[in-house]
Amino acid sequence: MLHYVIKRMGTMVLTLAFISVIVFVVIQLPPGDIVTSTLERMEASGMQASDEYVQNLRARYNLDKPLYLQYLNWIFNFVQGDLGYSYIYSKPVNELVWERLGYTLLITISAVIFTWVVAVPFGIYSAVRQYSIGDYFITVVALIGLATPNFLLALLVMFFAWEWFGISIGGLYSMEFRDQPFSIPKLFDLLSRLWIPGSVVGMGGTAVTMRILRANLLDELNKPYVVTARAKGVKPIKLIFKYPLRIAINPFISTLGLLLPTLISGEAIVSMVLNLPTTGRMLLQALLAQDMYLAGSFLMLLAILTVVGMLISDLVLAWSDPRIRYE
Amino acid sequence: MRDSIRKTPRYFVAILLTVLVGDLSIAEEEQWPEEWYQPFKTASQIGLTNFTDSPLLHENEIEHPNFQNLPPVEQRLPKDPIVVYPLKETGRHGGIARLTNHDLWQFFNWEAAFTISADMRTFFPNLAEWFELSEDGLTLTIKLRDGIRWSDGEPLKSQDFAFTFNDLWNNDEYSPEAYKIVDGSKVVVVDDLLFRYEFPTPRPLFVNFVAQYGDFMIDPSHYMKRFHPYYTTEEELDQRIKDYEALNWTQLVNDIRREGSDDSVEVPTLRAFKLVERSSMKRKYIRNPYYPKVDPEGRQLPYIDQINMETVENAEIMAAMASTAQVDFAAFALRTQDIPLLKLGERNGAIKVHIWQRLHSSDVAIQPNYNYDDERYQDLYWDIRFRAALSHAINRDELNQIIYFGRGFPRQVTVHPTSRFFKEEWEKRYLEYKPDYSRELLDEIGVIDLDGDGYREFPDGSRLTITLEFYDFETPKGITMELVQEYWRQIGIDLRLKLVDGNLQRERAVAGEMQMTLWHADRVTDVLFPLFPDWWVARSISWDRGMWNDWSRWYMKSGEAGVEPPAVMRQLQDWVDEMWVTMDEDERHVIGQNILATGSEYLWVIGTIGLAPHPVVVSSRLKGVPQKGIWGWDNRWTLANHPASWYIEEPVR
Amino acid sequence: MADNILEIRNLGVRFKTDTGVTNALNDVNFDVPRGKVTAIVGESGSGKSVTANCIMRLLQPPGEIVNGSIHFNPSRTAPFDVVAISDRDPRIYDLHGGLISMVFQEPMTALSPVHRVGNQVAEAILCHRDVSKDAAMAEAHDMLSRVGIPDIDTRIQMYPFEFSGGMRQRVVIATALVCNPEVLICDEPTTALDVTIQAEILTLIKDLQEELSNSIIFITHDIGIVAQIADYVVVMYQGRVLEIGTVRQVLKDPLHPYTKGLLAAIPGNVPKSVRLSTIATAVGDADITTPYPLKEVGEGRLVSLP
Amino acid sequence: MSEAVLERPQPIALETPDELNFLTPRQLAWRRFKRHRLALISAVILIVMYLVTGFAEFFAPYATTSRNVGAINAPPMNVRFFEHDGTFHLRPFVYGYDLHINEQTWAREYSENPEKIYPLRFFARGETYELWNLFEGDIHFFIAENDEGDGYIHFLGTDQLGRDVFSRVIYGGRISLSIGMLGIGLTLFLGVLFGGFAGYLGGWIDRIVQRMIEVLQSLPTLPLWMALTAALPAHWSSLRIYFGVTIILSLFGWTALARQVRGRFLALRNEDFVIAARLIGSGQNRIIFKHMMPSFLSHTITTATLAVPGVILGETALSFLGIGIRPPIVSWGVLMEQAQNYQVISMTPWILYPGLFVVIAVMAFNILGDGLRDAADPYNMGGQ
Repeated sequence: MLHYVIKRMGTMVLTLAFISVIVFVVIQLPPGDIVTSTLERMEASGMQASDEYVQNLRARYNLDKPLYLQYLNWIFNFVQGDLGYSYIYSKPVNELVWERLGYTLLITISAVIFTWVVAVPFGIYSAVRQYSIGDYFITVVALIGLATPNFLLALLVMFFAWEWFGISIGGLYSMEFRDQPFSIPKLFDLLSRLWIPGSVVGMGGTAVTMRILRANLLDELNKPYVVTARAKGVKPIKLIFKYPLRIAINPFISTLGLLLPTLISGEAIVSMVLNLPTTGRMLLQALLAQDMYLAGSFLMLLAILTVVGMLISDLVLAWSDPRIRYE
Repeated sequence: MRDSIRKTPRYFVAILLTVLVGDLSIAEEEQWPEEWYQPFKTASQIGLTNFTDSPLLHENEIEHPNFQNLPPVEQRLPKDPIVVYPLKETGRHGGIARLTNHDLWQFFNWEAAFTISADMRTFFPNLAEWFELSEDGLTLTIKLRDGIRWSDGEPLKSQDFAFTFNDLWNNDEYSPEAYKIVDGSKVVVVDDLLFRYEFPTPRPLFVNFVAQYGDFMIDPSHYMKRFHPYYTTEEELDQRIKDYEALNWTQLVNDIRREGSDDSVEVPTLRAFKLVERSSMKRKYIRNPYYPKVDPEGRQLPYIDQINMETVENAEIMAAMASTAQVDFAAFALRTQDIPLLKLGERNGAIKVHIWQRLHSSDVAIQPNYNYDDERYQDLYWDIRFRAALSHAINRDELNQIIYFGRGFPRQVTVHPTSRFFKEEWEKRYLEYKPDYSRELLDEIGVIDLDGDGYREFPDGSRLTITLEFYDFETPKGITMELVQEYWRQIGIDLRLKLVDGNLQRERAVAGEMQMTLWHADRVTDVLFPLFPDWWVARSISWDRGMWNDWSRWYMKSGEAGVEPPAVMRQLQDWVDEMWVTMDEDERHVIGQNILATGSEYLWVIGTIGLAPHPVVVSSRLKGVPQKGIWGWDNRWTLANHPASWYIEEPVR
Repeated sequence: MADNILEIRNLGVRFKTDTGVTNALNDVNFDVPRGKVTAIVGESGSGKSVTANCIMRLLQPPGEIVNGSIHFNPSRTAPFDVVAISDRDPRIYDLHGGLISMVFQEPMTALSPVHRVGNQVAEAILCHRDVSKDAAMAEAHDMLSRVGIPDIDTRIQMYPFEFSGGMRQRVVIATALVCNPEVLICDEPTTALDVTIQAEILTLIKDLQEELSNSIIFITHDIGIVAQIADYVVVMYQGRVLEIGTVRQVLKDPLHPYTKGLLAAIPGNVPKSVRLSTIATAVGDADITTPYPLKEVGEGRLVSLP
Repeated sequence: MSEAVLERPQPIALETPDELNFLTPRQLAWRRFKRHRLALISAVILIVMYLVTGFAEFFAPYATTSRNVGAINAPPMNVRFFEHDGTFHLRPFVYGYDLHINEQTWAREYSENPEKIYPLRFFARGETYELWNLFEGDIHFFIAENDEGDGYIHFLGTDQLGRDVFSRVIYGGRISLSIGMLGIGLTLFLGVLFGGFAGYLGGWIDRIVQRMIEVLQSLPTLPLWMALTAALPAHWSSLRIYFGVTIILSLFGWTALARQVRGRFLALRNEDFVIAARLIGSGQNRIIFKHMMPSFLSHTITTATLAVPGVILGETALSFLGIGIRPPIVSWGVLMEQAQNYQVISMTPWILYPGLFVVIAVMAFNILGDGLRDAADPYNMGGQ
């Protein structure tokens, strides 16, 4: 197991290295940089920046170096926790991203929990009672859930909450708690509201995992070892839980890992619709304003979140499926 | 005293009417108090001697140095407190107002040396007791009211004005390029309460500047000096910069002044509310315990105890928040199209939707970039027939119907009707919808659809496309441009729209990189038009304009940089110079009208709909906000309505 | 008649699908004598496994038993008709693994990949007897040693994929025998194994049968194995029984043309030149498809001929 | 991930042997596909959608930019056969709107005007158009017009500029659906290219491609799409933006396909008939194209079909955020941009209709892909 963990961590670092290159390239794509924009502003106000000044400025942001050195510098600082400087907010990126990233994580986790809590029982039901009315109903709901864009779902949830209950569900806290300092009741309030973004973000993934679980379970149900177990005299309920489910859950776990990018993507857009203080809106703003350190940090941190999430899911999988850790 | 007694029966009737008939009948008759059109009275003038303050300051422990060991209210108020007359009846202390970042500025009650009358033409002393412009226009002398204090109890002094003006605005590092109105001037302190601005050339319009912009011209020097290299050692300063992770001292000072830094919580203020807590998503303000204004019954203002501000990045949802009464005051980020939605929210009684009028001469002022780095565009834009063709192709009546419920006014960009400079003919020029005429004009210029794809080509045969980049905020810009795009398509102009973020707009406008851009045309009243006639003359570079940066630069650098503008523009620039220095009111009037007339003839920018309805949403518990008002930057939106006199009925707790 | 532990009478099974109905078993009749090895021989699709599944009540939809009976006469409990009891009858669970066990063709997939070997063997005990987990593990340990697993103390904690095919089949056999069933059904238990391993497993089954003296139904298509292991032979073809007899009778003196063909197709029984001869060529023109009822031609010797 | 989603019907237990013998794999696949009724329906729906949006100029009664100024944010119309007083018309008709702007609420209130009866006319002359910018015409599938030549029909209502939502949904579908197709074409190309090379050549190429796939699959796509689309130059025409968005969407989408192609290649490499082909001396290309290609083409098509929804949803999300397709070109996402908050929806719920079509199209693709997978895979009953 330890060997597997080390191997898997190594892969993760390598993956992250690749990703950091991609992110760096992406944030370099828009024309202009912080120095050209500073200079433009200076020139516009009639100042002639001396060559020395320009060079100093470029040196400060390492823009005088070749691109690969800029990259190395960026990633080196990034690893050390220096995320750079956001020039639209005139603040270190560090001050801006962490709280938001925390909420993103919170919502993504609640989406994962939602996915599990819904997908497992309904997936089992659907497989065991294949072709029953319930199975068809679940299938249809899942198909619709899968086909509905996240933001549309978020809009609809908000809309119906408003139409039917007259409540406004934007934001992470209810009205009376918005201005309160953090406290236990406020935490409960947060938790009681989290399920909305959580379920909206998790909906598509839930549909996917439910169908996968069902398909896996159906496959497994016909496997010889199930018949063996039945022939051994294992009773039906135990039979499903101990054997096919136990095995069907493995691809399911890896699916959850693969779902993470989707969930985080979904979170980005859903939080914009629901006006949650997470990464989505600020990332969009940073991208539109070409604030490259801010945008780059968000992209990179979201990628790290995803990759670490996948790592965890792989480790859980290895723990659950001996075949993997013995490979 | 006499005034308030005289008023009492009227208030009584008003209240009675409210009870009997409901609000609507009042809405018809609501008048702004006469006092809003007059210089402030003081307590002694109306015989006020007893003053009260909010129980909050006695009953609650507020964890902020400014609120510790407060002396009694009489000692916190100036020697002769300023009296503010509320819209109708006087209010009561208490309550927490919920706001978003968008509407904070409308709630602050900015405090400058002078203030603007409700008529948007005249200026009154505010923090100043009196001011006097010398006859030669070379000095502006200001006497401060005695005993005004910062929120930390320190007295307001002439030195606070001197600090901002001499040490920041005239510091090459802090302001690489000083405002032209500031250039070469300085503050001379006579004593703690008396000082004067001294100018190298006559600056009569400096009064307008102080009245509109003056709140940015004062800093608590006793506090701010610690961040300034003149007053602190290099090591200390470097350490502070490090502590705040700032780039340099100018940025640090800037952040603090904009409340963008954690340290801003410590900085004393003159405004009605003092920032006491700040995070990236939230801010908390408490009433300024040293605020120098009182109501006619001696209550220290503001009425409201506290503001809780929440950052809402997505301006789109402001309408939703406002209509569900999640905030007590919302207006800045609301759009005309939102009105029915807001009115829907009004039905359940939690909010009131007031319809104000924007002072913007046009909600969308389309600006061709005359200095765009491509001669084909320069030539085309410079041709008045081209601009006329674009303008005549816009169906403004349809725009008005679709976006403004028919309640806006099709207008070109000229001054506000309240202005002394106003002439009706200027707003009507090139206004009619005549697409056929537009096509004729374009054919005449030689931009013709050569390849038959429905879009015109440049005379040299290359494809004519216009990319218009803009920041869709405040007024209905996006929806207007979507329609304009279609109108122009019908005359064969391929307009491409690109939404940009505010910061990118700034960057690209200032760099002059946009082929075309737009903003709404404010700075059109007598407060700001003579000072900043930017829609008609190339004289400065800013983020909301992308028309003529090279010409402006030429003007700003007296011909040493930029590109020499055409003769007519040089004439206009000369006129502006004259308008700025003349001490003769009539001459200024003539020059101003010349500028506007030329602007009207040349159609520098293309207007659409102006003086449009603007929704101002007020929660039903917030009182004192007028039902009709003039909305815009020129009059600082609400300044004439004294936000400090707004109050919350039935304050929480 | 002799002491039969199973008597299968007129067993009919059909599969109902969208495309139509297929009769998988038609009027199958044979007996399984107690304490003996009965081999069912036939090619793929002849109904051997379906028959086994019927005996175990493991037949899954869309397959269904349409008629007939399987009279089970165990020594430990009262006799009953396997076909007649309902799905919820607790006797089903006695049947599964307790009274009758089954060894499957694919040792690779017949064991759960995610459970340890010992656990899987012991589970059979826990299903049928009220003993502690430890006791069950001890018995599993014992049983695994009897089927010849070396180094059991470590192996018992291992996962099936760490075992070779032969070892896995030993585990499957251990699982099947751990509750000492009265009938052991071996459904082609050696087909998936190497030839050398095949022999070992066959020997193991034979030895254990002698030791435990239970009855075995041995399903195979390999006549050679039949000769090695069986006492009685049942020949099946297309869901019908064609011939029944002792192993000596059937192999030495086949009566049905199909059986003759089957024997002729065994490699080595014919000259090298016709090595690729098939059942079909061996059967030649003889009619093997007409479903004649079985007729008795001697003591326990039946054949489906006109 | 997404390909393992849908229902696969129970394998057909027994075919009569002779039938099996005479069917080619293609016939077999078709037989199986026909049996998947939902997939068949989905295919029909999609064909209709592509046809209608392909001939949008004909099927849409109005152009995307045509405005009915008298009907801003007007609600959907009912198509009727009976007048209010019960008079029956054989030809269906709609009632025109009566607009009243409420002085109190500023709301545009629409009511049916029983005086204004606009009968539907099929294959009638209406607005002129240029089909695909090539053929001029003015015949529309239907319009509503009375004998005086007045009339309009908005049976999905109008938007804030008075444009017909139904027409815009059709034109928007043209963009959204074609982006799905185009994007998948690119995805297919990239996937087969990378997957094929990796699977067939193996070795270090395989390892690099594998790593690339892993990296791309662990990236949250939407933020990256956002980053890339936000970087598309301002001066690009809407059409170029359209292609740009398409390319960006497929840039990250090819991984699943490449994985599958690689897997098939690896498996096929060792399959008997390929080895046989190699033994008899077929050249490499010949091996790939003659023997290996057909065998996994069906799987590839299936995976591709199941990947279309991702592209459609991606476009929709980006356009909804205002950074995807730009007006005047409309897509389903662009159409929903207006619906940024729930109260706009509560006032004009019909502007969400494009969303309904997104859901239908995506569902249809999912079900169709599922049906195709079952059909393509007659022997492999279980497993992924």
